[in-house]
Amino acid sequence: MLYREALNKAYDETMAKDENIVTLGEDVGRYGGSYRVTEGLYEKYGEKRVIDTPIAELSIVGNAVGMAIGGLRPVAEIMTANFALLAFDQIINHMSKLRYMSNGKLTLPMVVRFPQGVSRQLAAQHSESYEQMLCAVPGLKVLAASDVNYAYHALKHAIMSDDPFIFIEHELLYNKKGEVDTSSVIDPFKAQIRKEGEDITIISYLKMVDDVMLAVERIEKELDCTCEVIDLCSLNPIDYETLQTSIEKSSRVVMVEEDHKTGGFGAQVVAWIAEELFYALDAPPFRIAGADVPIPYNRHLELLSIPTPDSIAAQIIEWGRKNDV
Amino acid sequence: MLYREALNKAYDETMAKDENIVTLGEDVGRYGGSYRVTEGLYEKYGEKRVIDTPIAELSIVGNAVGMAIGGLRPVAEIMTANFALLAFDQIINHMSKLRYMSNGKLTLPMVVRFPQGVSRQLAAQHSESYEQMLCAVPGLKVLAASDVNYAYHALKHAIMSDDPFIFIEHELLYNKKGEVDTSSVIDPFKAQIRKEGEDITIISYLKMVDDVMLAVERIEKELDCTCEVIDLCSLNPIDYETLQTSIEKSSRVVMVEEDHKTGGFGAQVVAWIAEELFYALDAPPFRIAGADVPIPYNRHLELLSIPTPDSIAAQIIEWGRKNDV
Amino acid sequence: MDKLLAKEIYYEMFLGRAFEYAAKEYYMQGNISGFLHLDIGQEALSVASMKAFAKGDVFSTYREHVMAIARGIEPKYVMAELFAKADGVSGGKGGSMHLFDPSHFFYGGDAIVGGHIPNAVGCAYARAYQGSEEGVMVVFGDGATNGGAFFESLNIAATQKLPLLFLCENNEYAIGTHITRTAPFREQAKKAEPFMLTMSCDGMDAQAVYKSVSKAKDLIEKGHGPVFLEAFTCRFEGHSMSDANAYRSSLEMKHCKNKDPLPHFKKRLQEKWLCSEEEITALEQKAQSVIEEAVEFAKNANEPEDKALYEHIFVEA
Amino acid sequence: MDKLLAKEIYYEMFLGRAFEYAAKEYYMQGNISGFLHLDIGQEALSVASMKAFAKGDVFSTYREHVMAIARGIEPKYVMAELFAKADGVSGGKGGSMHLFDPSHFFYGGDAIVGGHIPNAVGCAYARAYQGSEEGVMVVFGDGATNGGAFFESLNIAATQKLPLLFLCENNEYAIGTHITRTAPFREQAKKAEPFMLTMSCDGMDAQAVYKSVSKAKDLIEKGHGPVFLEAFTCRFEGHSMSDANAYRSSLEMKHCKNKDPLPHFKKRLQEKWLCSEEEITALEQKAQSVIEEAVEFAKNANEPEDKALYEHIFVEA
Ligand SMILES: Cc1ncc(C[n+]2csc(CCOP(=O)(O)OP(=O)(O)O)c2C)c(N)n1
Ligand SMILES: Cc1ncc(C[n+]2csc(CCOP(=O)(O)OP(=O)(O)O)c2C)c(N)n1
Ligand SMILES: [Mg+2]
Ligand SMILES: [Mg+2]
Repeated sequence: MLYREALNKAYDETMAKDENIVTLGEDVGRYGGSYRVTEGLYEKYGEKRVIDTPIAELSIVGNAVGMAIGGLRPVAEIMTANFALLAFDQIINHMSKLRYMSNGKLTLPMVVRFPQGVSRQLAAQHSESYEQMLCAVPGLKVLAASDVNYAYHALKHAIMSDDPFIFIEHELLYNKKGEVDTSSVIDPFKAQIRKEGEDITIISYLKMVDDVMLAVERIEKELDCTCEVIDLCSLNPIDYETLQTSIEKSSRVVMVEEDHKTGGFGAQVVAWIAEELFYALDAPPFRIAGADVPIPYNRHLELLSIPTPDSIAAQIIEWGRKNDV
Repeated sequence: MLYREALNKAYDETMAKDENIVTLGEDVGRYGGSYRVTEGLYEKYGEKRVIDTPIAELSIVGNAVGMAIGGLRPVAEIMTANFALLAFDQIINHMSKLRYMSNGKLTLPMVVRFPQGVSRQLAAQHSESYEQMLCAVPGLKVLAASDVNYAYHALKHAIMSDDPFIFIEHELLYNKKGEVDTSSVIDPFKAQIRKEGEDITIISYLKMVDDVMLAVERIEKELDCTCEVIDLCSLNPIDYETLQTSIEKSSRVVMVEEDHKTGGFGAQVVAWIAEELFYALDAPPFRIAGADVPIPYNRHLELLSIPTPDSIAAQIIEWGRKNDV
Repeated sequence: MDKLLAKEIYYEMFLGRAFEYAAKEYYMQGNISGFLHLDIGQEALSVASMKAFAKGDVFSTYREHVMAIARGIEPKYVMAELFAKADGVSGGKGGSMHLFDPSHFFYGGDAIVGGHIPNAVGCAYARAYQGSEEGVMVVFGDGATNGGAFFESLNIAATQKLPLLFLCENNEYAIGTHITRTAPFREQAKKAEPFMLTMSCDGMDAQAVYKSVSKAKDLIEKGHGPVFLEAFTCRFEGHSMSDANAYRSSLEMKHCKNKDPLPHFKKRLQEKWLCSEEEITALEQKAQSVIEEAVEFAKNANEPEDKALYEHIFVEA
Repeated sequence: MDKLLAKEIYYEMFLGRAFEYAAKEYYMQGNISGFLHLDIGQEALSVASMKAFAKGDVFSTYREHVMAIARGIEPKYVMAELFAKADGVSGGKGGSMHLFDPSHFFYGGDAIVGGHIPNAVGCAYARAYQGSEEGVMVVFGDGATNGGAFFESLNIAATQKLPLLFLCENNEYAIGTHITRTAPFREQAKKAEPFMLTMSCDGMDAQAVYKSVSKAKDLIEKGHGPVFLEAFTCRFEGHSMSDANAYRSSLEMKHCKNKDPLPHFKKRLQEKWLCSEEEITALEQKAQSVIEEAVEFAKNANEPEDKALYEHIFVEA
């Protein structure tokens, strides 16, 4: 099954069970969704539940908030993360705060989904990552789906939960293949160990997890060590426990993320580690992240602006040599 | 002179010299500005240069971008940081990227000013801080004015620069008193050492600098040490050099900020320190920040949600004892 | 409108004004803080619209005390909220600008100008989807009609033919800036004309407001699609307690106060519904004592506990 | 419109289409990537509007290759941009959606639907402030008229009486969604009616576009305030190269292509301006060879150097 099909399955199964669940967004209905995530839902659930909206992101999220207040369980799709900026007022001033400001009288069971990240030459207005901003907002739960099974389970969880969720996808993952295990549910807030190892803990999420996995063999060979690769999965809350266990074992940590390094999401993870696990570390923590530039159109520059399996391997090897791994 | 008067003086002196400078925002004209920063400018420079806008923050910034393209030097005021969320598309997709996307063909000499932070019981939709988000955006320079002299010089610099600036003020600082030294200019990108010391480097910015200064005596007495207090002033770029010199001397660092701890701006500073100055540290770095909650209206809860001189002192003393300061 | 209702409306306008004066007093004494936006002068609009729209959901702004009370939320819980007490409608965490009570279908206090309008659109969508008999009313000021959120909402509500009543309180000012400086005309209903039926009424006249809102409610609930109603009104105080109101001349203020809805409606009570001076005095006294009790309640109510800081962010841990 | 201009318009429409077909070809061959939005079918609108608005500033969208060329930017620099080369108008860093050339007063390619409209408003403000004789034109699709940025701009431009021409390219679609599903009517000019003079024209007819844009330009520059012009048009391809165009029936496409502006205008060239077959063929051949040269140029142009990654973020270090 493809990642986008797993998401579609999560929609389908939840919508079949609960008719309060509706979805809304640009081209999600008749068109089937620009990344085909909502394909077939319009035909199956009708235009009242699969709602084609105007190009009005503020309203997409703002209406979803109102639907949730009115008793529905909306799932909003924003076509690309950059456009979500138009809805930041609704996400941050309303979606994340109404429950608290009302002292729990309002409940907002809703999800805002969007793809993000550097795809292929979509340039600066279509290539960004905003988890660093959204994870700084109390009142939102933020999940980032890096594989097929997680995508399915986590989206289902988010749709069925009574809390407001941001659900981040990556544009390059939609056609990723994998199995969905429906025999058991998973805890979407738990980080997943993608590969066990002893000497370096590599933390990542979303598409970068795949790139790290592609880099690991070379790193292990060149540094003669083993790496533990952790997929954070939930970006807020962060499963610090899993990180701690791994870092206490390895004593060394690398954080790999795609977004710009300055102010990036990884800073929060590294800051926490520096504060809480300082005495467990044998080497300085190390962040590998995107360059502090808007994303350029040219493919070569674009690839220079973000981590790649090669650059991840090269940087970790260099860092490892410098720090006696 | 008051902080707001220093800002007003920066406006006045630059506007008198260059008629391309215009300012726009809600109530900035006839009304004189909701925090009186633009007082008197309307009378002096007229309604074409001091422009009362509708309540349309997206347009305030979006129009400023267009004015800058058209050859003016706009200074936009957003009444309160929370409302700037409505302009995040313009700030992030346009203001920060147009120069880069046009390969330098467009120049955007513009400033977006706003007050932020916890004032007094203004509740969740009027009390936030967004430097953590704006400093994650390549293409913006971000200054935070914590005192009168800096406010004057830094705003003048931002207005006269050809680059796009975010200029952050704090609602509780507008009536702060101080002297403006017009005999020399200052480099707005340089961090300022507010107090020298040997044993602990305390980094802060904006209003928290004052709160740290109020806490320092108690900390020094109880821990029998001296503290160096650094005001970052420029949040992007960060003057890492000044931080490094201080931390290499003190070997211990505390970061104090008002915004929510998770994903807060301080994470970037602490992550950088952990990566670059790891071997210089004798104790884990320590962040003191706001709670991860929307800001409540009740005064007691509100004060519990942010650092205060007392809580700063108490936390640093506790951390110091635990880490053998 | 029968006598009973007329008396009720007068009572609630009087109650609302007494509430606002009390709020002002306790703001000055320091029991209330933050931004406090008084509704004085606009009570006809706030009360009569709520009476006409007695059922259905209401989304309002930061200037919502009187509406909240007219909706049926007891004044003491509103006052306790202003006093930041745990017994306030929002547990002391929302304050004056954030009064919420879903049990009264009141999702009051949004403090982002125009920000609640898309929420009301979404709620109207939910009501249509659920086949509810009631519609939704969203209240906002003239200043909000210049923002993108408002326009997107007109367009979506019209496209989807939602049961939504847009009620614009046109008091001609957004803080200190007059509407004619930020919009090309005085009547903001014009902006809605391409999208839906528009109506207007004298917002200082409770009867006119009641009639117009009733008619509009009927239309939206009979499947006519959204309706825009503009009510012209006037606030007597500054924008909030932080505003000195210096931008309005004493002449303008005099003109404004001549339209005071309370004496106006009181006169009608006497002339049209033949209320006696005693009946009216009884109402006024009752209102006064309700507000006094509300203040007492608020003063004596409990402060939130420290742990409230971390409560009610999420449903699930 | 005289014969010279008519020939020029035909030439540029033909040039534009040849450019787009070449872009399509090299996209399929992998030389061009990202989102590529072709203007095929809409050339009359793109070319004639630029000819009529020859001076003044133009702000456009991501579907702007033909406009950029008609504005006077040489096709080779546009093609080189699509090929992501250093010699492209935006140094290879912008790509198809981000063509900028201030020397031609073209601030083309914004890829946030509606996001450039407030920028155009600001620029019009600057021009009015500077006492410029030229106004500003902002081009956007029907889909953009549902967004808040558009409405805020109508309101501000009207309030400030700015020299701004709103040109709406109504091709009835926003990607795969028909305008009637997201707005309550087909004619988006209705939304502007409360604010300003509105006009409409057949966007498939270069002469009609030229006439309407000229008239609107004249009005805005004579102090009449902003004008809204809606041009009805039709795109022949999918929304971008990533869109299979499956939502339009072959009948709809046939109807659409029957309005092809090129043969239509060619016929008029022959009938009204008595152009000979040879004259026309010469224009077409010239256009073809310009595009061939543009492709050659783009192929052979230099890649940006690595250091370009960090260049032109700021003016000051
Ligand atoms: C998005 C946003 N921008 C600015 C403000 C600051 N502000 C609060 S009320 C107000 C004026 C609103 O005027 P209007 O809508 O006419 O309502 P009124 O207060 O007159 O009832 C402004 C500018 C805000 N709260 N939200
Ligand atoms: C704010 C925003 N939302 C969504 C998109 C994705 N998107 C790109 S073009 C488009 C359709 C635009 O339609 P229209 O304005 O009619 O222009 P057309 O492409 O038909 O010329 C959409 C939804 C975007 N680029 N920006
Ligand atoms: Mg008003
Ligand atoms: Mg279109």
